[in-house]
Amino acid sequence: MSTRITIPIGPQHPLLKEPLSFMITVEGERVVDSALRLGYVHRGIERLCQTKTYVQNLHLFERVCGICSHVHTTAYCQGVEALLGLEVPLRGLYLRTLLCELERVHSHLLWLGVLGENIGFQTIFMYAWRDREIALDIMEELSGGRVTHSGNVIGGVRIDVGDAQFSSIVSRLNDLEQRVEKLLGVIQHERTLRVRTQGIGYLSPEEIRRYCVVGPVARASGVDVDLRRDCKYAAYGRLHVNVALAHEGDVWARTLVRAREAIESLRLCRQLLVGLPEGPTRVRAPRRVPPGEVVSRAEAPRGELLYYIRSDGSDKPARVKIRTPTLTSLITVHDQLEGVETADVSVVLSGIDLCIACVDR
Amino acid sequence: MADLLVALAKLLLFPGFAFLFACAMLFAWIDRLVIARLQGRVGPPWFQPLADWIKLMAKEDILPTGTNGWVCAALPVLSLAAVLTASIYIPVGGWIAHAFEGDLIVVLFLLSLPPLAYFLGGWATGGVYSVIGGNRSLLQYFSYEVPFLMALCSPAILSGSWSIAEIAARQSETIWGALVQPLGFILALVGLIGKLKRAPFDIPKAKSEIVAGPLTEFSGRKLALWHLSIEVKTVVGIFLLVNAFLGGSGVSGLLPAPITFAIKSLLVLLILSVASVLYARLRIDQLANLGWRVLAPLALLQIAATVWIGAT
Amino acid sequence: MNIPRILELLQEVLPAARLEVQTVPIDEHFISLPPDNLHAAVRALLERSDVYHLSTITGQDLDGQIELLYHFWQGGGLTLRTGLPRDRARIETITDLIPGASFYEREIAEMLGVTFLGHPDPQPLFLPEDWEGDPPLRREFALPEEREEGE
Amino acid sequence: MLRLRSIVYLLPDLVRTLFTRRSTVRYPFGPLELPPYFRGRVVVDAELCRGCGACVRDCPSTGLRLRHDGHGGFRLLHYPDRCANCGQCEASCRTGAIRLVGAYVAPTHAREELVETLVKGSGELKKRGTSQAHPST
Repeated sequence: MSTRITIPIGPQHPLLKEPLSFMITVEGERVVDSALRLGYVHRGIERLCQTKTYVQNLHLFERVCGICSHVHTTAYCQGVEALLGLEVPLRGLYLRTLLCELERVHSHLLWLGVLGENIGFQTIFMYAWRDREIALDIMEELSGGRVTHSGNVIGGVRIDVGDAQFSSIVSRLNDLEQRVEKLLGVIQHERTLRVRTQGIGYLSPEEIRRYCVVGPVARASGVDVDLRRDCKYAAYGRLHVNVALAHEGDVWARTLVRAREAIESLRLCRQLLVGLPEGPTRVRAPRRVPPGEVVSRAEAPRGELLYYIRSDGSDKPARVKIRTPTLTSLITVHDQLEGVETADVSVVLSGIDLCIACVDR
Repeated sequence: MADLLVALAKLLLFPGFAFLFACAMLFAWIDRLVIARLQGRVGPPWFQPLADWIKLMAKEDILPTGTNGWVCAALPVLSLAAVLTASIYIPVGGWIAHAFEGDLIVVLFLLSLPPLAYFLGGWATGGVYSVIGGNRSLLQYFSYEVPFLMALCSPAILSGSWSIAEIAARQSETIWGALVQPLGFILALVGLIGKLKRAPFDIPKAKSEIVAGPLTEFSGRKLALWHLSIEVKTVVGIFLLVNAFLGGSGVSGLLPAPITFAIKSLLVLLILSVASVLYARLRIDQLANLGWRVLAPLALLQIAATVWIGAT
Repeated sequence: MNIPRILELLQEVLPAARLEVQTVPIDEHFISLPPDNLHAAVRALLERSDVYHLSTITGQDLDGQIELLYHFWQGGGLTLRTGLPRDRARIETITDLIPGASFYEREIAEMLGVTFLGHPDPQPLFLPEDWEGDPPLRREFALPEEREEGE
Repeated sequence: MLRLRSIVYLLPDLVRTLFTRRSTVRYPFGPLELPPYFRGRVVVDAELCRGCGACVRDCPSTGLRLRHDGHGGFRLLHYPDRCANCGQCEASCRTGAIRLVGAYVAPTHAREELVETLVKGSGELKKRGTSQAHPST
């Protein structure tokens, strides 16, 4: 059969949790071309933030993404603090890092669930999201919000861990770790899941470098980058981060990397809680920021997140540029899709962990 | 006159439409509940399938422009009619409505009509997803149908009769087909999952790939009829398997026949539910591979073994 | 990241320009270049140093010029800064060297009205096809008034 | 053996799940637990509020407004539909008057309910506020 059909995937499609448009041209069941269109959830945040104060922007940037909200404010606060020359108390840094790591666990589990749903593996979806609830509960208990935590402020954090919470959180983290280990076992051994994800969406290390891909997608192809270890922002300088790597470069390897990362994050969480230093959690920050510019990077669950902040001395930023990690992986989708079966389009798309609200901003 | 009334009652009440409708709703609920419990969820209340169905019946019926409304309306009716007709020849709980030598063939033929209607439904509405789903359903049909037919041949060969009632009776007197031919039973189960397009073989209606497959453009009453025909087909398929492999309603005396039959049917349903939460959806080429490289040779082996057993 | 070494390298490639390193907080180093030399500088970075990762390209509308910042990262931050005239904002694309820059360039093209010469697919990425008016990140583009509450 | 196990890998987990507690609830028929620090409805302690406007200034979603009557009296208005429940007002308040409590804001059809008067302060309160040396807005 050589007739070509164009299948629209999006802006509304059960596969996509957020709007984005792929026009996929297929020949029989094989994909021959794809065209990407973004901007369906473009909110103009980069322009809007110029009209709001640094404090208000904190909450604006938290809403760039609905999954990795905390790491956005972390990168932003880090940048503004550097411009102000503020020294954040150690306890504040630890708590900030704690939320970052919990968020990574929650994001990776959410992603695993979405992958399960997209390959028709309902049970994985249910189990992953059930277990993710534990991470969400802890975050909600700490900050009052499930995904928009409002945990960060310029100069520290607004949350604190009391002695009463400490032991309960640690025991729940242990429980969660066992559950994630179990999910990892499913990923490693379950036949149908492997059959569906292995060998799909292959990216070579050279392609990763050429397309400047970051995060778990890069690590699954054997490119060893992790800003938590390489950049040592927040409290990561005091932790030892084991970077999860895989060399297969397919969707299965990405699954594996993310599950291992979630386990590593839980280990880091416990380490952070045990080593939590005493002291204040924040310092007061002035409202006006001296002129200057700063590039702040952080490792979001999906990879390198970059904030460029330029201040003109007023209480509003002159320019904030946000580069979210998903944008880098989206560039590779065209290459990954070429020659795959129509049925595997969903696997490829879930493999890169789409976060379209992040991409569009 | 009385004959006509009895025939009408058979057709409309038991084991016809009303009974099968009730069974379909019950089975759909049990299926959803079991799946929910296996996944750690609460699951729906008992009336949920019925409520869903009534809601669909009440919804506005929309078709894309340029499609033939009559064809689109006829296809789900055809599908439903085929499975309802098939059900007449299947003994339920010791009750045999109609039986003749060779009714197994008729039932198998009638059960292979709905997939064709399903495929045509995809082509009649003509959306991109519908057409791809239709093509897939046909491909899938070729993969599971042959092993399924061959698997169902072996109990017939073993009992020396092509009548479902006869096979069931013979088995309840001697030994269950599933015990003599476990391989045949498993093959028939796999074939049934493929026939019912249940997970993990829900390839033609894979949500994340092609929305709802051939049914994407259907809505309202027509969609409700499609759903009903699929749910009734589940019931009929399970009844068929219970008769062909589990000895039907069993030896009289031990337990009342309807209860034995119900327990066996629920057991098969449970297996289907567990299978649907155990696996990820396969790709169509993987299913074709499975069907032709694994299931079909195994089914042949099964038949050869049955013939050999019968000869000795 | 060995900044003196990179500065030396760039100076060697671009003898006409006077290059300086400006260091800002969080280990980031800015080097300003004339726009015509940018392509050559990126090529030199890729071919003669270990820098390969382009984080992103930032565009901003400053007084009198459109400024482009090419953020690289290799164990530390390196940013190449270049300025384009507002009325004739054109620069050579670097997608032939770094294919991953494609989306960043497309975004800047539509948001700031910069033309990237030689870009293989210069279509809008975020904005609708029928977008009319100024590029949204230019100063001319007026934000709609913030809505007042209707009591 | 491992190959065989991989065919029914999830089965033990499924059976275990069957006998553990359900992780969903019959919402809205079942109870929903909220953690103690849940950021829900915005409430203000009228005794403490001095009408300084720090919350209004910092609110990122223009969900708060301060209305002065010209005689030193003021009204603090809250728009639940705009509120993002971020808790910035709570953090910005210098007297600790604003809190976000663990209660949902119910959806409404009524337009009037989209504006909530949190505090109605008189001139005296305002004076007391200024005498304690603060507002800067």
